[in-house]
Amino acid sequence: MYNSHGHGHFYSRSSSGEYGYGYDVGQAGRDFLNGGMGGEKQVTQQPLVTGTSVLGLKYADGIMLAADNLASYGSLARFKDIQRLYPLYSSSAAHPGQTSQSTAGAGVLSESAPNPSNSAKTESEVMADKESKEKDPKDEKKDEKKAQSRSSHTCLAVAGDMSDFQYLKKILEGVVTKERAQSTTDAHPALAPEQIYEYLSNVMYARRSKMNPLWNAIVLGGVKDGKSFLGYIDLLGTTYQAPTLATGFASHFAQPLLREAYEEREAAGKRGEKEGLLLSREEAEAVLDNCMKVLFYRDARSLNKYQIATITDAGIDISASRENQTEWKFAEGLRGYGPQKQ
Amino acid sequence: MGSPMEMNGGSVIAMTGKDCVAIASDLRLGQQAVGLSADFEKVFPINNQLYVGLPGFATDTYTLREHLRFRVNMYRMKEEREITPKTFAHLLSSTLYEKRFGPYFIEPVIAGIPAPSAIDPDPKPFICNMDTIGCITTPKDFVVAGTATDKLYGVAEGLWEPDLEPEDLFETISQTLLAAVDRDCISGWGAVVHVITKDKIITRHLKGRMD
Amino acid sequence: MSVKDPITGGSGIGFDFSNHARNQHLGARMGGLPKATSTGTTIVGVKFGGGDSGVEEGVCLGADTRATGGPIVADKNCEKIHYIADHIRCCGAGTAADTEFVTNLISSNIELHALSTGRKPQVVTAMTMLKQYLFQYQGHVGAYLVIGGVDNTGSHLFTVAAHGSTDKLPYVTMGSGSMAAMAVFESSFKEHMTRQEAIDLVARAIRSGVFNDLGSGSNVDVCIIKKDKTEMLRNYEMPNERGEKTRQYKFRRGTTAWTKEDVRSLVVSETTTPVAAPLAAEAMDIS
Amino acid sequence: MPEAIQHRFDPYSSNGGSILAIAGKDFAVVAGDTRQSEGYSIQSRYQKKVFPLTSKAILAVNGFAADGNNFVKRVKQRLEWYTHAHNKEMPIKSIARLIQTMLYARRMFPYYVYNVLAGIEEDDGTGAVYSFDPVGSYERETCRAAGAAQSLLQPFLDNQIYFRNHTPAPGQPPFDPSTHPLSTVLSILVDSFSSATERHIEVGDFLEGYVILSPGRTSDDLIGEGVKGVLPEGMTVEEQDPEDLDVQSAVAGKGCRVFLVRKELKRD
Amino acid sequence: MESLVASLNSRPPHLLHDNAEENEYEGDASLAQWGSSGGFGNLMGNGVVRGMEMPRVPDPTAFLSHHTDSISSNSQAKIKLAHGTTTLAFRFRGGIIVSVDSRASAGSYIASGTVKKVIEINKYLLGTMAGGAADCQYWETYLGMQCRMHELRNKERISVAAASKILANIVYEYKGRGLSMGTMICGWDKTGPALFYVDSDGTRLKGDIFSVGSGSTFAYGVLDQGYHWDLTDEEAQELGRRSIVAAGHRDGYSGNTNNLYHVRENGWEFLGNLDISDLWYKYEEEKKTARKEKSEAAGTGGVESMQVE
Repeated sequence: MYNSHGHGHFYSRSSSGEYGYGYDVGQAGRDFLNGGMGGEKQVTQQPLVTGTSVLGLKYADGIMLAADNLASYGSLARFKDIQRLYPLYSSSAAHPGQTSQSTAGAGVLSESAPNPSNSAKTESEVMADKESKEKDPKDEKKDEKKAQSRSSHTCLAVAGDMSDFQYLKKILEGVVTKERAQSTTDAHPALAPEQIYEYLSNVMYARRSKMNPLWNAIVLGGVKDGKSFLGYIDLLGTTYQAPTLATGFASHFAQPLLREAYEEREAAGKRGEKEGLLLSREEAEAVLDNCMKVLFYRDARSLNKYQIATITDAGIDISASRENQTEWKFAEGLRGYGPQKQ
Repeated sequence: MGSPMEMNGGSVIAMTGKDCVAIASDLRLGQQAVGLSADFEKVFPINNQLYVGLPGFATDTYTLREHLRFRVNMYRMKEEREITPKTFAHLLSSTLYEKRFGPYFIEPVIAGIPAPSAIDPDPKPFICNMDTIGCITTPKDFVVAGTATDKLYGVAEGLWEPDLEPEDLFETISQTLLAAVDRDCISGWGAVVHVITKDKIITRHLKGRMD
Repeated sequence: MSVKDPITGGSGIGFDFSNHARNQHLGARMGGLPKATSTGTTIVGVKFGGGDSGVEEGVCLGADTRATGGPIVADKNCEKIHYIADHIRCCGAGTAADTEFVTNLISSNIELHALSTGRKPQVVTAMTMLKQYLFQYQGHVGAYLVIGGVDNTGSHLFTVAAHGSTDKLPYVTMGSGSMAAMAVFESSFKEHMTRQEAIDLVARAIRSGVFNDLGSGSNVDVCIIKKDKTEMLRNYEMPNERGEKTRQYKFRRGTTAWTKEDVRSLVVSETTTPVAAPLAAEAMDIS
Repeated sequence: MPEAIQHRFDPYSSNGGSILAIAGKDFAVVAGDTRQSEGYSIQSRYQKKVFPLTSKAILAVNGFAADGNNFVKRVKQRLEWYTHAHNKEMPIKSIARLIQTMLYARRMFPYYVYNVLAGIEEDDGTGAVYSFDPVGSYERETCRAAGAAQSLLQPFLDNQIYFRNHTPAPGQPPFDPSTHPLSTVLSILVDSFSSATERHIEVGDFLEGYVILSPGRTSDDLIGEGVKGVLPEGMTVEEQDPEDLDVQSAVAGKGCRVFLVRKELKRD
Repeated sequence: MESLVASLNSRPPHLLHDNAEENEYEGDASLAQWGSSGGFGNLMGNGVVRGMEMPRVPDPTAFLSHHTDSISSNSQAKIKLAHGTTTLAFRFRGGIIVSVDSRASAGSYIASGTVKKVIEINKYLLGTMAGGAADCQYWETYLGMQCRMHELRNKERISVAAASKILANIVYEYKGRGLSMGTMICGWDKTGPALFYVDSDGTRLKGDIFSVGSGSTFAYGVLDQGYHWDLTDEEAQELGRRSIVAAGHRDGYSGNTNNLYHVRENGWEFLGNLDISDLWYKYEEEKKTARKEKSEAAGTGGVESMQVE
């Protein structure tokens, strides 16, 4: 009844290369049938089409998330144009209930058509500039006003089973739609990232408690009224917040780099070498690019084609897919694994 | 009771002080939950200023003690001198590693003061412990072994201070051992402490809990 | 002593399996044998210099200093960079005893080899000896090694895994912190680094393991091997020293109740009574 | 039998760390480290394990973080309902019983959580510590350590708080655990956690917790001028505004004062 | 076997009231939860835990034993519950003596040395605790509520037989689902002193002498040797104490302190909490003195014989 060649959590691959999903469709098909028709509800599952790990980083203007565009089918690199960044909710005083991206639903790249020369980037820079330069006591009232504004933006980066991800999108869109409906008729406070996070963690925990988990690891980033939030949720309902986050494989490879960059920048700020304690937009992006490169080098289920979501007070910006310059030159000089020379 | 290591129970600890070392063990011998004996010493003298503690599987405690007695006597006869703590540690380590794939279930603890020699006229107190297959650890403060290992580490890490005089070291090691074995079902039933200094060895039996 | 090592064929060297049958029986009866103490670890190696850089080529090895038994720290400052020969060193991860003994064994075999050939041993020789030995034991000897050194054929860096497979790369990592360390290498490795650049990179890789991998911790050991000089920088960085405790924990003497005391004095007090001439007394040396 | 279901989804995980609570004559201290880990990975260096429930009761949870957080959430919900129904805070004694029944309701699918509840007893103003096993067996104690490093912490407390195996000096009265001054308790707290950090890989990063003072008790030994050299070095103490405690402040009991204490631990 | 029993159990109690099947957040805000209900707001009238959540797996009992050490002594289980005990109670002319130790262990770690293993159900009834600490505490507390209900309904105290039967019936409802409980219900009713043994299999036995727990064999040894119906109060109390000391001494999972109760016609009396180790040393001293006196009386000059132990 249960597929016997599951390997526990999909994202805890060991570095020894021990990894192997069967991808014979026959077995998968039988599982599907069992789940659908068996007298007992199927409570066991294993992920089939999966996305590898995702990253999140807090920086000066807000949050950045990163995920590559691959959905694997076992060891097969099956779909190479999947967007795993999901701009869930955006509400600002000017345009309530609108995301900077066309809609929240985007699944495949062609639908979302991200625009690299977007306005959000300049907007946020302008805002950041304003904040740093024009701040004087008189502006405190303005700040207060701003705090009451209804700018709130939340974006997800999702690893794990893609069908569960799509189901999650469905239920989250339901929540957001209900929310929007209310906000059109009412002076309704915007959904804060923390609130969406709380909801999502309740959903994930409830599903694990039913022994029927949504097989995902999610990094949720958001900014509300200038306050940024970054949190992690997984299939067990485990939650935690930290200024740098990485799921699965990236928690081993990227998290050390993220922490190092974050802590060094903080230390530099404390020493007074740089202003503020957080990475700038450029610095943060460089760190994420670097992490995605390292992950491409070392994660066999990754792809050198990824996107970065930038969440600021101004909105959510999902970058166009990009790739890193990779370096393989050193390999030319290598011969064999031992005494071999030429 | 997952393994032979928890069959008989028992714990050993050694600590360094100022020009002295102390080694102590509990006295319980059990058959799983049932206490059988309250005078099962796990610490044995190798020579005047060198003691070894052999907690673990009781039958191996005896086997290894006899084996070591043989090896040390042979060493004494061949070399015409006493074995130093460090040499003894390596002798024991290779004895254990020889049985890498069929180990003795013993985690030894060694404590001693080397005799002054021409090379080392003012030798430092020596302690070490090793795992069941002979990997030596030689820290400067304390070593522990046996079924109360976790508890001993926790208390010793809190109570140990550098440069304790023999009488203070006696109090610290005794309090550490008693506190730890009182939280372990299969260690306890009294304890014995040896404090080794340059000119004497003080052995005391502690009044420990008997439950 | 009846059953001898199947590989050496009972020649008296190698492992002694005499307890094996007994232990299997005990394990089956009591539900599981104890797990051998293994160590989470971060060990790394990197090649530097060489090429057209004008920097003398060499190898830089690094290791953390934590040894663990389960979740407990068994040793806060152990040495994981082992001596093989003057110009060859080997970092060990995995089962602590295995790394210790396997490097010792190869070290002495390398010394014998050098004596019998009259040449300075090569790094590949040590590497080959290690892999052949480990392969024989099919992974049961749980040593995961990074071996590096400089011989007259240049600088060399290898990894050896417990099953006997080896790898040759300009930068390598092993142990539970290998991924944290490799992330640093993958993002910052350059060819032909200077000695100091290599040390800095290695220390950074080890720190990455120390602070992100729970199996690794305490201090950073570094070893630099160049053609005619090997520097062992033990505790090159000590970022995790314990601060002062907030209280004194010395006890009042007499706190612990005891029932029985035995004091054995080691001072041999002899009174010498001159029996014959004073000369005889002088000859009686009691030391 | 375990093999038969091994391949199935395991709903539990273990997230390391430890918690500790000590009750005094007219105060209670409860704290935990803030590291959350899984396997050999640190998930977060700063994740709370200690949560104020009312103005005089604080709950520390340890074990599986998801269960812990959800359990705290539900306890808080029940306490809020109680407050609405009775217009008062639930006394700590009753909170303890509530926690028992809530844990036991999951007897067949347990919360993998070790709870330690600390605070001030309503009737006599004494410090109280209640400790629970995962399915709700509980007792009131003077001190309790729980979590990954409980076996390292607890025997040290037995020795330092309970004075186990201590013979009093000749002519001195027997030791009494309830007489420890607050500064001593905080010292022991800090040293026990720095010791556990040394020897347990899952303990570290920060020590964070609360001190609750009985109504009318002086806070001179906790904040102000006189505490320098009395409190552990590097420990910060902040008085908590009941408003910030995320409890039903409208009906918060008068008089109990709550302080947040924090200290850095090693990060390796 | 346990799963077989579970499958024969036609009405698993947790399903009787489980209307929260599709509710993401277990239970709803009923009046019982809003009010106080003595903390037992989630109990149904018949004592079944309302909405007791079961893991949604084919074999919940196997699930429980895989993750906890409550049924099997699964030492690998993550969730360690409190265990280990020696408890005893016996009837004699002067009432009932109840004597217990106070140790709770998880694996070989002594989780607590101060457990109250005698649960004071009401002024006339005591229950003891062996096996799963939570099971005993919870259900015996609940039993106290039921006994009070009986008093209110019937204007008379419940008999020990009836009280013990309530408990037996509750745990029988859960048979095969992993409860672990071995208890003695002790009290004085119209029939005089009454003593019942109830365990989580649903066994309920009336008797004069019971001892339950990992150290019970040692306790029985002392108990049987010293017991007869006509013991004086002092003799009986001392016998109860000595039996627990013997068990605490020999059994690794018992010990720390002894709690002693005496049930008489006018209710139970708590006779104190004494350290088992101190008692052991005291008894050893007494033995030594007695021997000395004996040998002096015999005029042998007091050659100390080898001490046993």
